[in-house]
Amino acid sequence: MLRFIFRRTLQMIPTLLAVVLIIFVIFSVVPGSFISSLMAEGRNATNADVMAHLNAQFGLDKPLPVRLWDYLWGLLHFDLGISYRTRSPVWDVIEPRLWPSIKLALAAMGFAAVVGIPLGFIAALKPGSLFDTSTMVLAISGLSVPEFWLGLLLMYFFALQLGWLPSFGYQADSIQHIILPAIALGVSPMALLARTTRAGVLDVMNADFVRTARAKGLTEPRLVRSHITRNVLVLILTTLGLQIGSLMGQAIVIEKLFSWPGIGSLLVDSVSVRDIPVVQGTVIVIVLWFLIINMLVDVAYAAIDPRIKVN
Amino acid sequence: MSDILPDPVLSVRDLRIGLGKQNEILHDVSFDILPGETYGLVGESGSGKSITGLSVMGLLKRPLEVTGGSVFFRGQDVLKLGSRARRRLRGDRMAMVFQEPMTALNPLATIGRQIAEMFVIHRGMGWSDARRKAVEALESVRVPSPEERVRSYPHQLSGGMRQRVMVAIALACRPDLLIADEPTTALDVTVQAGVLELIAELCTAEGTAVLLVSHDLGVIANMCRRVGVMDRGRLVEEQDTRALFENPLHPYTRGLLAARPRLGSRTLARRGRLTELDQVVTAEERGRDAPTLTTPRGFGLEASA
Amino acid sequence: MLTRLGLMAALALGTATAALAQDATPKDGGKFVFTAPYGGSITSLDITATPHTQDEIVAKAINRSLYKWNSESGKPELDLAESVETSDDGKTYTYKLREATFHNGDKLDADDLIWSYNRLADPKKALPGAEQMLQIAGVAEFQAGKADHISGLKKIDDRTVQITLINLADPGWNLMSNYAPIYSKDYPEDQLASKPNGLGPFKLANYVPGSKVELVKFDDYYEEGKPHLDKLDIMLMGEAAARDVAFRNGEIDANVLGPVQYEAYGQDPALKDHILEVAEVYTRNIGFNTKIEAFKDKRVRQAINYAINKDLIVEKLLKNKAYPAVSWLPISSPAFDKDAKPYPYDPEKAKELLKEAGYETGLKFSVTATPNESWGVPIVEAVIPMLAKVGVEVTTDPVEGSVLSDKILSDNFDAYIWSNSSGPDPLKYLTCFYSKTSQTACNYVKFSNAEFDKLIDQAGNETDPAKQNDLLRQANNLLQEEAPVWFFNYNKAVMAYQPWVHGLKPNAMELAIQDYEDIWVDDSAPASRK
Amino acid sequence: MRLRFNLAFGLTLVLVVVVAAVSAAWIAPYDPIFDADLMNSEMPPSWEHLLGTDGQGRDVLSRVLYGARVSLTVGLVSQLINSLIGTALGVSAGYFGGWWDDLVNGLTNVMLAIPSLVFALAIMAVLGPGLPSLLIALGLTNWSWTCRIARSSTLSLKNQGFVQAARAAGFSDANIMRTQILPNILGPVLVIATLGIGGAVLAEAALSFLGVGIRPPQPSWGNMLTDARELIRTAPWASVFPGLAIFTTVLGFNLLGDGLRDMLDPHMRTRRA
Repeated sequence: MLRFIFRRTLQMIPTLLAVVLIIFVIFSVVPGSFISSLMAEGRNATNADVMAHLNAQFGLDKPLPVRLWDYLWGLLHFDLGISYRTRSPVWDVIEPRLWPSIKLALAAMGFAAVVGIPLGFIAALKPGSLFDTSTMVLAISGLSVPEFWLGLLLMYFFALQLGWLPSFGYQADSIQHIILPAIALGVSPMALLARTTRAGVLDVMNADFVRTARAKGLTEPRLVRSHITRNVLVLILTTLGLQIGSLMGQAIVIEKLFSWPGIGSLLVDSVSVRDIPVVQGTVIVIVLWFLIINMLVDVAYAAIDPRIKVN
Repeated sequence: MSDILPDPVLSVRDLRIGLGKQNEILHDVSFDILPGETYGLVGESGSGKSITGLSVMGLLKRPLEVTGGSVFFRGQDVLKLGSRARRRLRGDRMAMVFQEPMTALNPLATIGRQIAEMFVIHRGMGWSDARRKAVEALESVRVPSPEERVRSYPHQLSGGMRQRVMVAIALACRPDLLIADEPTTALDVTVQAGVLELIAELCTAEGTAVLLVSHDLGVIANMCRRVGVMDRGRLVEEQDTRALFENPLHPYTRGLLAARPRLGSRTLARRGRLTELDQVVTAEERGRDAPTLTTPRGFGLEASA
Repeated sequence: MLTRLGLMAALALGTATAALAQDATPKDGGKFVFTAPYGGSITSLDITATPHTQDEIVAKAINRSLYKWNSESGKPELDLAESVETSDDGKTYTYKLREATFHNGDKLDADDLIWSYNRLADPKKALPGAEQMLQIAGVAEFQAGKADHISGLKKIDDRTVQITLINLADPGWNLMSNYAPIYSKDYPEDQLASKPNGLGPFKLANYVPGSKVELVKFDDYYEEGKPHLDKLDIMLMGEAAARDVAFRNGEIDANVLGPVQYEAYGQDPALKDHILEVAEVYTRNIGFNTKIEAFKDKRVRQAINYAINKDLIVEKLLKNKAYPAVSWLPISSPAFDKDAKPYPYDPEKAKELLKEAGYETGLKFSVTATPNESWGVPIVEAVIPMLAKVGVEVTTDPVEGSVLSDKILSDNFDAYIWSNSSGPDPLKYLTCFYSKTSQTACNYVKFSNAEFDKLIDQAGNETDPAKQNDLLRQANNLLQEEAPVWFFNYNKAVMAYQPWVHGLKPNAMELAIQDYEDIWVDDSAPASRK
Repeated sequence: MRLRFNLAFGLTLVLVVVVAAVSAAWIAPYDPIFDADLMNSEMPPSWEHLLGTDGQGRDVLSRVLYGARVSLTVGLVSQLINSLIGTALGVSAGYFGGWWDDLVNGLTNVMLAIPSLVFALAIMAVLGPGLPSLLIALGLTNWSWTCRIARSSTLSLKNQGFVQAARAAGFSDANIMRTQILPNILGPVLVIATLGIGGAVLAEAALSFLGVGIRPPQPSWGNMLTDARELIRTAPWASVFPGLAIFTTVLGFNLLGDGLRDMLDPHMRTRRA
């Protein structure tokens, strides 16, 4: 198992390298610069000398290949560079955003799983029923709403009209604050999970071994518990993993809307002021999260499914 | 006649199965199986023999449903039982072995657990006791080194081994009736005989009646004492095995026998299903609403040997 | 028209339209939850490292500068100095510093000031605040590397410091800047961004990057009896719709309003009595790049000013959260001409002018614009059909803020729409249209007019404020006539606040910059604010 | 039952949107850009303006109709690009194998790892807002699933009799890929593309929210929604209708894609029968 994890970790390196390269190239041709963003408000004209000094300080006067080399060399030493904007190490900028982001991703996924999986399960137990049809129409609808629109509606309804929940913000120890953004972010994975679960349960329910289990005289609860659940889990694990893995990147819009101090909003802010080292850093974090989650999913597969060998 | 015969274990009376209420696909099927008897149901694929077996077990899946008739098991009409009582019978008093050993076992559970489950459900044993019984059950179906095998997963076993495991599960609680639905069809020829012998031997030893569903006349001839021939949802003929082979009464049966491959091309017979009977028997001959042609049970058990 | 003139007169005094009830004596204690509305995060807690208003909102609570902006009088006044003496030539100022304590317990002394200003001007550090140091003698040499410190800063004794300037302008305008605060020389520099140490009324308690800054009262703050508040939370919220919900929900105590909310709050009886308005010193405009042939012609530039119904745009899109612009200088500017009238909406006149200039048809240009609702793409969208009616085809070039300034500074645009500082110091901001001012400084449209230059030269050498203002007024009117830009509006900043909040000031420089030490909450505040 | 419903309902919704987009110029009562009457901005729905007017005084109905063009163009073209890239890479990788396969696989993994919204945001930052940029940004960032499916299908098809036979008969590789393999993977690719169209329409809205979408004043549902989000209390119609339009369209394509999948997947079909 450890060897598997080690190997998978090594396999991440080329992917990460490619990501770094792509982002580096894209943002080396992007119009606008951090220096120009200093003046974006149109209020404080910045001294030309200051700008030149800044350029030199960030090494922006060096040719592109040199900058790339410097960056990669730094990465090799786990150094993400210095943020243009805050002039502190990129990691110091990213680190405080990490936990809120993970929390939001997990909360959204928790919501998606707790609602989506049972919905899909129940729908599949009576395929074609009213419940099934309405659940599935609801699921497809959930996949069809623009996220920020949904977030805004939730905000107006639950925070303002009903006054049940705070509308924005982050509180380290507050569950209330995470509810609305988690729901807004979780609706689409919830819908996906409901559909995948339903399809998975139908698949398993129609499997021969379930007929065998019935022929053995199992009660329905025992049948579901000891034969269906695990097999369905195997089928939805991929969806589950892919969703958790990509949630950190998908959260951009919701994080911005709800003033959530996560990686996504940091990314958007950094793009808009052209704080390229932070952009690089956040993308690396987002991609790493995806890769690590996927590795964990594979490990989980190996743990659940004896047919899969990790080595 | 029934007064000189023992009470049947299973008595199917005018069983009708439909796709919903309208489309009847099984028409008034009736037959009896005596204790310890091996009864064969033969016919083309789609003739309704498998769903007959499933309906006895109560495993018909929507939209299939029983629309009429009765199924007496040990004198009791199981169709009138509640689902709870019916479930209690399943696995305990009547058991089933399916065609596809590759998929009939839960891929994520050890076979030991899957066998042990029978003792837990029906005998109320703890898991550790049940597991010990599972080793015995595996041993009885002649799976080598059963202590190790109980820890194996289905994918680690060959098809023949898996079917032996299925037999072990089915016979774990010593049922009164075993329904074997094409138990060897998916197996290699070389292991077919072994599995069939195993079923015959264990059932004879315990006095278990067997309903053997097969399209393979060879298997039927070797295993069964009495045979029912099904065609398009009807039981067209029922005779003792020897009588059937010697003197088929129904044109369809004659066609079936005629379509049987000649000696020496047995491998082909296994592959090619009996699907082109229309060329041998005309639709007219096969008839529509005729009653089952039947001869009374003969005595003596030589046919089952 | 009459009412508007009356309104303007009131505004010319530099006061707000909404009177704040300052009836009771301030009450100590409690908590105020403020918002920093210009984005979802701040750059740094070290204000010297950033030029953004968003950061200034936080820095105002933590730091103090030598001067401060008095929003009531509209002038800079001494803050960290008790007194100042000016030399006879008007270029040397001697300050007697106050007794003040930094958050870490250090006492303010002359060395702190000298160290802070040297640091700001240090070219190796490349700090935006260097801009504010340029007036001090010796900074140029220091920045060029010819000196290792600023020669114009001299310590007389621990509490006395002497600053020599290169010109006669009041140094208060530069040294009041919140971007040029006084730091403690003994405090480790690398801590400034995470654990700021200032002289301000509040000290940092907790910072959640991308979310909020929590501050607590600094007990040793130098002003007696201030601050009133025990706690100050600043929420970082860029999304206006979200701020609106939060304010109505009572989660934040003050909300800088956009046009839509300005209208809605004004109509809401529960909210309309607690709105603070001020004419800010920003002029929104569409600048015409004179590298485009047509824009070299004054008639074309005037025609565009005639062709756009700016009153309607201000009314409908900005919901009257702005004052239609006359010329460059804002209403509150001392050089603003109260008799000048803005370009009227006159499409016929515009057509005529365009015909004269030879652009009856075929004039086509794009406007580079950010998404800003008050001076961005939505305004251009409204302009497009209006200009289409006089035969001018306009397209949008939507960009982010950093790209807008980049394009303008690199002369890569036809026209832009922007919001630029135009006060409070009229000379400084009119100099932006001086022909020798470079495009990268602030003459973005490369305006060049000999007559205008002459007026600015004269004003620069004039020491009598009244005469100087008169010259600047003439320059400003000339600018209107020349129309180097489409004069759109002067911002009206609006802030809504909860009824229990007192002490907010109508700051014309930037309404979101408040003197936190004067804010207090009364007994009607909910429990969460006590 | 569900199969028919999905397919029929989805197809109906999509057709409605297509018709709206194609005939926008004829059925829209006003010009979506130039008929802006600021005097009558934020007017509620009336006979004159069936869906009301927006903050700029433009007819919401006309803009929703014209917006359908943009949204459909974005959805269809970007998915077409994605499908072409994904199919070309997937089929060639599966067919030729070797280093090319490794390379494509690696690239696919990279594309999967970078969230497409992040990638699209970066591309939009480079190209600037506008329809062409949007088509490129969304067209280059969402082909990994198509590629995976195409590759795995090709791998299994490659060893089947008819492909082997074609190879034995001396057909060229290109010919085999075109005539033998492509027709067999068109189904799944079509399903992914259909579902992807809905995703692209949503992505357009998200990018608009982040400030990089269609170049105003051209109407797109995303920027209509974004522009009107603050009017949600005072002029809800200005955001509700473009929101509904997005919802309807995406729902339509999702249902259609679902229906197509059920229809094309023989495994599912037999189970339902």
